[in-house]
Amino acid sequence: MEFDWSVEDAAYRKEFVDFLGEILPENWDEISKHGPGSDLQAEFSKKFCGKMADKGWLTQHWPAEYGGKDAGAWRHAVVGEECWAIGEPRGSQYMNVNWVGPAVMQYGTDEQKKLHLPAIASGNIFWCQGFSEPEAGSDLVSLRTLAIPDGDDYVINGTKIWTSYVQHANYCFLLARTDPDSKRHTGISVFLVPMETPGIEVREIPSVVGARYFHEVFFTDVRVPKGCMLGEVNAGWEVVNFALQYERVGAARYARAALTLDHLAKVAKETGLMDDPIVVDKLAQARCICEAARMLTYRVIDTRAKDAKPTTDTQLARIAGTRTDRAIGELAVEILGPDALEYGSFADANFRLAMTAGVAVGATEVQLNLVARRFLELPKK
Amino acid sequence: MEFDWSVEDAAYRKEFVDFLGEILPENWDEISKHGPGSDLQAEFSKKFCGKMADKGWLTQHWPAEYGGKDAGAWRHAVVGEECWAIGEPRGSQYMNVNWVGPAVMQYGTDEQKKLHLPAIASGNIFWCQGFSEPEAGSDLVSLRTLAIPDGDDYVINGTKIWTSYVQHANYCFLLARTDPDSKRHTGISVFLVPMETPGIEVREIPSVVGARYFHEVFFTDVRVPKGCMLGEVNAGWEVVNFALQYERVGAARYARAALTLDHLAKVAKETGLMDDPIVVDKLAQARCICEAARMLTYRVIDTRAKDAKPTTDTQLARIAGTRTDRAIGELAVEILGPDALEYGSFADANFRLAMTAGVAVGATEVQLNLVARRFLELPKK
Amino acid sequence: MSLDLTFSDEQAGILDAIRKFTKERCPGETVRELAGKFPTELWAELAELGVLPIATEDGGGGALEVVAAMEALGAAVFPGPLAETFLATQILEGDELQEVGAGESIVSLSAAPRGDALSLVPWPEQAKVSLQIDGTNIYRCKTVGSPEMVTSLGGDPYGRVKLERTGEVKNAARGLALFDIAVSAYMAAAGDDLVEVTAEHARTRKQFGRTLGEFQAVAHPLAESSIALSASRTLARAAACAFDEGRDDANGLAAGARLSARKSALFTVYASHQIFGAMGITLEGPVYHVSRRIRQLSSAGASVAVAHEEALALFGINAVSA
Amino acid sequence: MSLDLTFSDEQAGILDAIRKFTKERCPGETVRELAGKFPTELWAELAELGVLPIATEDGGGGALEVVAAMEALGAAVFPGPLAETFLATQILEGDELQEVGAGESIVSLSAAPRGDALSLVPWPEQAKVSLQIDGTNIYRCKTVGSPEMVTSLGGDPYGRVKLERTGEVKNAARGLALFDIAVSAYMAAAGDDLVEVTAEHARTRKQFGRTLGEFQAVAHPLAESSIALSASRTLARAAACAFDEGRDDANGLAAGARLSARKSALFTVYASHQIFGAMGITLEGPVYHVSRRIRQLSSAGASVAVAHEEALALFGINAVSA
Repeated sequence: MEFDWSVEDAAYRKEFVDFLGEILPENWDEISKHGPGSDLQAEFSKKFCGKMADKGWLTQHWPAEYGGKDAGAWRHAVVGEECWAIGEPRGSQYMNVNWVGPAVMQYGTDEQKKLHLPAIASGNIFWCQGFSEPEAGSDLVSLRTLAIPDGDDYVINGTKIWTSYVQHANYCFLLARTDPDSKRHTGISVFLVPMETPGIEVREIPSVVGARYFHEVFFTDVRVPKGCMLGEVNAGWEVVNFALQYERVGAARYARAALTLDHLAKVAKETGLMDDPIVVDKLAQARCICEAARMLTYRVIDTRAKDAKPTTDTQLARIAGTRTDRAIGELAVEILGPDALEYGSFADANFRLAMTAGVAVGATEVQLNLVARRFLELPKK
Repeated sequence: MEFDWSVEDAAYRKEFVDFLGEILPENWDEISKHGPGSDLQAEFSKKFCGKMADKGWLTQHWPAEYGGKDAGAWRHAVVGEECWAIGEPRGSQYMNVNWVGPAVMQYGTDEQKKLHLPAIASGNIFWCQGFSEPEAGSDLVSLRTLAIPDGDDYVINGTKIWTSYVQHANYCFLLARTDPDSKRHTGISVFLVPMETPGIEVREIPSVVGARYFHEVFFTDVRVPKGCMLGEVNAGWEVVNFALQYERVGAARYARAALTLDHLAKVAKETGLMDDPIVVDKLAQARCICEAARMLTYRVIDTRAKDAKPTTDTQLARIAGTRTDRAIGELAVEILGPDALEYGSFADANFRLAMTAGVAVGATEVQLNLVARRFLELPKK
Repeated sequence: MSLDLTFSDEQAGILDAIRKFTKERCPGETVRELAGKFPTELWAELAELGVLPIATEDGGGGALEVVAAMEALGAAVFPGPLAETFLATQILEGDELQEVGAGESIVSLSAAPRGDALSLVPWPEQAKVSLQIDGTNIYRCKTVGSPEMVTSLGGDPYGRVKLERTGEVKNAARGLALFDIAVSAYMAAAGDDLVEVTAEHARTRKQFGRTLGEFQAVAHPLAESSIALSASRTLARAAACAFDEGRDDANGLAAGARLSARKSALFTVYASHQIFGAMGITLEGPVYHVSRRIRQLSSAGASVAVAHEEALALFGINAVSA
Repeated sequence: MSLDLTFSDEQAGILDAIRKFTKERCPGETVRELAGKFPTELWAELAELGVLPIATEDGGGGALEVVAAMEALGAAVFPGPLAETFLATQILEGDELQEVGAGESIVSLSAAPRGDALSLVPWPEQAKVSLQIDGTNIYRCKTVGSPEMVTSLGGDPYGRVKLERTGEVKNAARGLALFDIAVSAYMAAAGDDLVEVTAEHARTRKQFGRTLGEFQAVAHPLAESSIALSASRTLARAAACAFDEGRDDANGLAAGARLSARKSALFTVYASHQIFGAMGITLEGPVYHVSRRIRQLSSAGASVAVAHEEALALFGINAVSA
């Protein structure tokens, strides 16, 4: 057992942090405040990812055969931690490199690989995901969007909701039912849909999470070639589960939380609040919650680094991340006092993050069910 | 709206507290530590209830026609608060006056009333309740104990578990299935069974709550006259629900919690801990939780004082009481420090109370289900 | 008869009248639309109803009437400096009091900033009376320079500005107690509104082939919320009784009520958002305008540390039961 | 390769060997029977296995080996002053160290009493080495007079007695860190045992016509427990790595691990008891001997306030990731 970064990874972290220092504009905090869906941040993240690609860093964790450097799961974690901590300058492209790419490697045809992998690796392209539907919520498998074969094409009709990053997306990783008579997780397929295809309309749903974060996406007789399907027909559930394994720990929430705690500790020291044992107490407790989440995430990375079969650790890490966001959101409000009343302030942003933490990527309840069933082997209703 | 005790009730409280001061022996804390199931406390509580009966206090909240004084729900609450706060010197007789008597008044025959009500009012008699069964837990309605009619008698066979106060009980308020083919809450009847009836055997289950607190009670061909049935045949579920309305707020847990908090605050002051803002914080928070539980209980009493229909307030009060015990158990351990490591110490006793708080009288989960269904009108599975 | 936890007919009448008023004039859409603005018309109408000065001699009521009003106003998430105004009616006199009671003078209450920082002040453009809380003291202030406007998370316009103290206020304790009582009643009622809206969603929404409310993970947090809120509401009423009777434990009870309401309402916010998921965090959705208000009020008034100290005075509450 | 969170073969070997040993020699009945007594035979056998001095030069291991051992011992709720002994091996020398490592000298570790009160001391009749924690200091003590015996809530014999300090211990920080690491690993493992026993109950017990584990109110707290315990276990391992490498953040991580394990294990105790109901609080039942031990250990070691201060040193942990 080892609990320290290798010399190489530590050196790389330094290099990467220096790179961030150079490339991030002075007003980065101001930009990132608007969220990764905003025009401002999208514009910057394209430039940023381009630079990362130039250095061969954007997809360094990918296998060499797909243009990566086989840099391994820990190296990828370094990038994830540093990026997420400061508000994800890669924008939505973290999805591309975390799970869209790997899913294409695993299930894609040669043609799909040739089309998508270099594009992702170039840092020049945006993806969005078309999973949730108005009538489905966390219950992905009750989706109703239909893709019906017609000649060499599929014709897609349906509505997706809560979709992020749509505005700038080139492609949508879309789930649709290819067997209209199927139920639950059978009869679903994955499509890699170019967003410029006619028939796709987008409506923004204004939300508290930032500009252009949520959208409804309407698919009306959207016609895509059969070659847009990823994986076998009706085998989409397997593909999406593969992808979600990577998505669920994709966000190094603990890293952002740790940075927030550092900031709070700094404020507490400056304002004399560190003399208050209650504040010391709460900072320490929050830190423990944060480090606990880090440990669980590291376990997932450890498993991945060893190419072992994924375990329920993925769910554990995800839930712990949620708890961390909540604890720190509350703490920020307490330590920052009246300043927390400002919309978009540091404390407020953390509070809103906390409010939404349990919601993204499968509600916490669903994750708890999975832990109960798979890990504790409790019966299903 | 009024939030103060009437002059009469306040005066009565003083009189009652003075009475407690006189009658409780020096070593009362030592006695009460062993719990109401112990020989020591049972012996004392018989004497104590006798004295209360002499003053006409034991059943003063009963209607005059049954030997009470129509003293009302608030007067009864005064007695309940003061008794529970110091460890219930009435012992198991609090059950008699809280709900066994009222159930007999509501559902009893003239003969049953004549037999049981004066006996209870005399303070000379103990009851135990035969509800839970080894295979049933909180799920009362899956009980299996059978009572089969045979001539003028019923013959009872089955096992009850977790029964308290059995050792000294004269009667058992017993639930048994009178229709062997019935399911769930139908086909159940209530029997008032003299404990001296042949065929009843008792085994103590040693527990952390105190001596002789839990027992298994085995009924083997126990023959009781049909006149022992309370209420109609197969209508026992109505009777027991009536009784539980009174049982569920019977224990003024907040009163004991308030006393514990007073004690903790005293210790904190003496040891200089009050200078620690964390302690002030936690004491204040615990106090708020405790007062919240008191409010919910007062709402139940208010409803009862006005002879209004019982509401889900009963469940709310019960759950809040549980939360109070837990918060205070934790706090006691923290404030009393190393002393909390002694078994049976003040802090330890509170911790054990906390551990068991959610268990008694229908697990918290069941109560939450009831609130969700009856009050929030959420659907049942 | 000892305690009586039901409103008098008159108090119930206030509750009903304001409920009728808010139902007609202040539905959810209105609250959402008013974000960022002072609710000029609604405020005038509320003043017309005689609600604002209700806890003064002329108003003919006391804290219980304030609670009755705030239970109705909180359920509607009614905007504006409500608790602040009730506070002001306890510490102002003469014409100033008249104007505040008539809704013509707006009250702004802010917390003392740390060190030399600017104050974050609500309604900087509307307020005629500017008050600052520091510990358990209240100071009258005047604004120096013009405020830099920011959006508050509750949606109300706030400004960062330098406040200069012009004098300390007498009766601060009584003002703060009424503030605590008023804000508790409001938060508990707004929390109840969240529970009701969320329960309705849970009763109808299907997920995983079942109605959402069937899941204990949904039903139990909602049940816990309603238990906690119910206790907080009763505590606010109890504190109001103590306030009206001028009892010693009024301040402790008021602080306890606020701590309790704050905790229950925030618990409810989390529970509701967890159940509503993404829908909850849309600006047009059914709950965000409620939860943002709760979140803002949870930071209002004297600091939580002060409230804890006050609530410790509750150790005198056994006076109630002795 | 960067971090590696799997035990080495040797560490895994220790875990397995002790698991085999405890399975045979220390089942639940034995633990229940031993309540109130010193586990003389088991202690000797454990010493025989070479576990006690494992984190010394002669023992050939370090904190990671202690963690491997404690994960097995905690899962069996193995009795005796385990973490105390590991602590002692960091601060004793020569013959004293030899004797403690050989299981011949028993260590008693107690907290400094408040004011002039007597100390509450474990194993007062067996202990040859008596240590007292005060803040982050450790003092060697001798007993004055004979102890008044009391039952501890963990079941171990305790005595109230006057302790006289005979000298301060060097290396206290390292001793306390190893104590924290050891006790965290033990508590997390004991918690896991509770989860396993409770999950087995939930998998089989029928109630309300369904299997208990089908209820989210049962399944979710258990899932939360296992998540929290899993994190605590990993934190204890991480702290052990830092300890063995002599890193600066070892003490902070150790304190963090203990705070985390304490919280997770106590959460699990409540969850388990809630699910087991009355059965959980019987002396002969399947969980009380576990929960009482967790409860006792949760109060062991330096005070929680001290641990909080130490854990704040974790603000240096970014060194790990920088």
